[in-house]
Amino acid sequence: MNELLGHVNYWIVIFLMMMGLYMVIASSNLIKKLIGISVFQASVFILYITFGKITEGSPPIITDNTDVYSNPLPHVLILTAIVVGVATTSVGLALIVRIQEAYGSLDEDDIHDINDNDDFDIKSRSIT
Amino acid sequence: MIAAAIVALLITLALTLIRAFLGPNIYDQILAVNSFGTKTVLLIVVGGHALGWFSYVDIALMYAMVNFVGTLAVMRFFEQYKPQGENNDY
Amino acid sequence: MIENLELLIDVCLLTFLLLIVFAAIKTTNLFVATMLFGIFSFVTALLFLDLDAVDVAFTEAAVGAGFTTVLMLSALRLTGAFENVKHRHSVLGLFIVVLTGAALIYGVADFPNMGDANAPVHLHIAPEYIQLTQEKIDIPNVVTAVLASFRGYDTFGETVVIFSAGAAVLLLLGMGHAEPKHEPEQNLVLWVVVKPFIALILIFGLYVQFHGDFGAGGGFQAGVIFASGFILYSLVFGESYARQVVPASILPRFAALGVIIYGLTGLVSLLSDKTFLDYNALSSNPVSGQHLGILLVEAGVGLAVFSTVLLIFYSFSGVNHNE
Amino acid sequence: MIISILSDICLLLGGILTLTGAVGLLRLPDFYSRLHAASVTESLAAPLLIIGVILDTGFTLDSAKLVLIIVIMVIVNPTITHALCRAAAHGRISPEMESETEFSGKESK
Repeated sequence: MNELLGHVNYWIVIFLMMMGLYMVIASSNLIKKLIGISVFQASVFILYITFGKITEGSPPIITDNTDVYSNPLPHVLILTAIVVGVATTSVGLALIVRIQEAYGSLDEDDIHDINDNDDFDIKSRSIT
Repeated sequence: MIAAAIVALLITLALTLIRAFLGPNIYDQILAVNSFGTKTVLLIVVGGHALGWFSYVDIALMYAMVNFVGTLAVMRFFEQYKPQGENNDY
Repeated sequence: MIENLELLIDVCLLTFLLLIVFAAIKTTNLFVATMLFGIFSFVTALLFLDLDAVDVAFTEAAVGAGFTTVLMLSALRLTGAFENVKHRHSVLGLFIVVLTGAALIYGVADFPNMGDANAPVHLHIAPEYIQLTQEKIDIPNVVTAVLASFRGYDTFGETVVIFSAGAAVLLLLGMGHAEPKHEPEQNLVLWVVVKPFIALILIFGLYVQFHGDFGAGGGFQAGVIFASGFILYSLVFGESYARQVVPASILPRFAALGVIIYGLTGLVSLLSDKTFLDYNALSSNPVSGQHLGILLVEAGVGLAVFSTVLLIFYSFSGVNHNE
Repeated sequence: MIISILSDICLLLGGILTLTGAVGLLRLPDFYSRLHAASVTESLAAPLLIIGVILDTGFTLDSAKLVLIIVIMVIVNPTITHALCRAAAHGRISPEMESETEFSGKESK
């Protein structure tokens, strides 16, 4: 029972991660893919924070009441990773907006079809 | 008693989530998402007090603000978006 | 009792996360998917709080739930919110995902139990950081100490990454400009409520910026909170008014200024024969030097994050003419 | 002693109210009645729950911030409700009249 409860976080995090991966693989819409990547990313964050937790421990802010602190190192890593994650997401979204302007579609299959067509000229498709 | 309040809030969150999934139209979903946000603020306050989370009040304050901004953003961009998507079934 | 409650909240929140992601996979309306991602971030932040990571919860709530949602929504306005109906359910994809998941679950079996104080991660370096923070830096928040002082290099790198992300978005989309016909409708109730609310958000941002040494908070969070005050202004009163308050053209300079403040703090210590970003050089007393260094560095981070976030918002919400 | 009993009563009432609100949000037939159920209960339940916590903490800096949270929620909830209702009315969502449904129990848009 103890073993089960000790690992339940990891298992659910892996389920989440795989759902994010499935979103990236299976949906052909680029924004949906980006949401999938973000879900994957968030589940990695949860995994790291789960590592840092110590039972009976308090947050790594020094007080007189306790001597047991949770591990601060994963917190630092994930704190910056979240901000960098949103920065990369915004670059991805900007790319998606440009793709939409150039191709008129966000569907991966449509974009491949248009690319296979030799007559296609990206500049002429740009939306004003 | 505080444990009962926490359990009630968790059940509330679950019920609100069901409404957010079911719809049936987008306004219902916006309402449910906003309601979910306020219930999380309450859960942070009550849970934070019961479990002794550090500086939970700051985070609850921040959640209340972010929830407001987020809901307004949803409504604003939805209104802006609508004219182009006239043929959808809202 | 307390332990059980903590575990109950933990498991409930993880289940909510699974349900939310499942619903996000099922829906074809991208607006709904984005909103669901917003509450996904909310629940994640709550989970971080439950797992003792106060600072991370703060960041996730400000950045993930607040800014990412706004960003995705404003991108959807430019691209359209409906997924193609021929949304495919890839059998091969499902197979790959199940296989990867099974491998990972097999790998996880060897992990130490959650909360085990003797797990290998907790034995090295983390106790030293906690001890050194008490001895050499003397601020209560270990996370801020590690972030700004012990691992100042990493944080400098991350600030530069954020700056370059802002530059990339600027190159791709341009600054944009406000379009009068897209202005929000006049809603008196909203105007009256939002005005004092913005002041509250800005004060709270300053509090988070300067309270980061003692409690949860710091430059990253404060920058985003500060920016979200202006984002709120732009949402309610209109883009063109927001651009009068904070002109878009000064934002790239502010972002660069933030990075430069960080870098210069490092250079000062380099010039006085210490290593880069060793704040002991900043004052005759090492401890107060550390305090000063952390304050400066956090200010640089806050400025850079604030201007980059607002810049990205302007780029997405403005109207762009590429020709 | 009395304060702790009062705090318990507040927490209990708040919990019951949030539950009722959620059940209303789930069960009521059309958008406007659901909005009503959610917003009204929320505006009362939030202060009750937070007052319950304040009574338990005593008067510290934290309780001042909690009072601020109450103020924010009491102001923000009706505002959001108002804006949402207005948006829905502009979005051609019409309330469901009794004559149309006749307690069919069916949900309509």
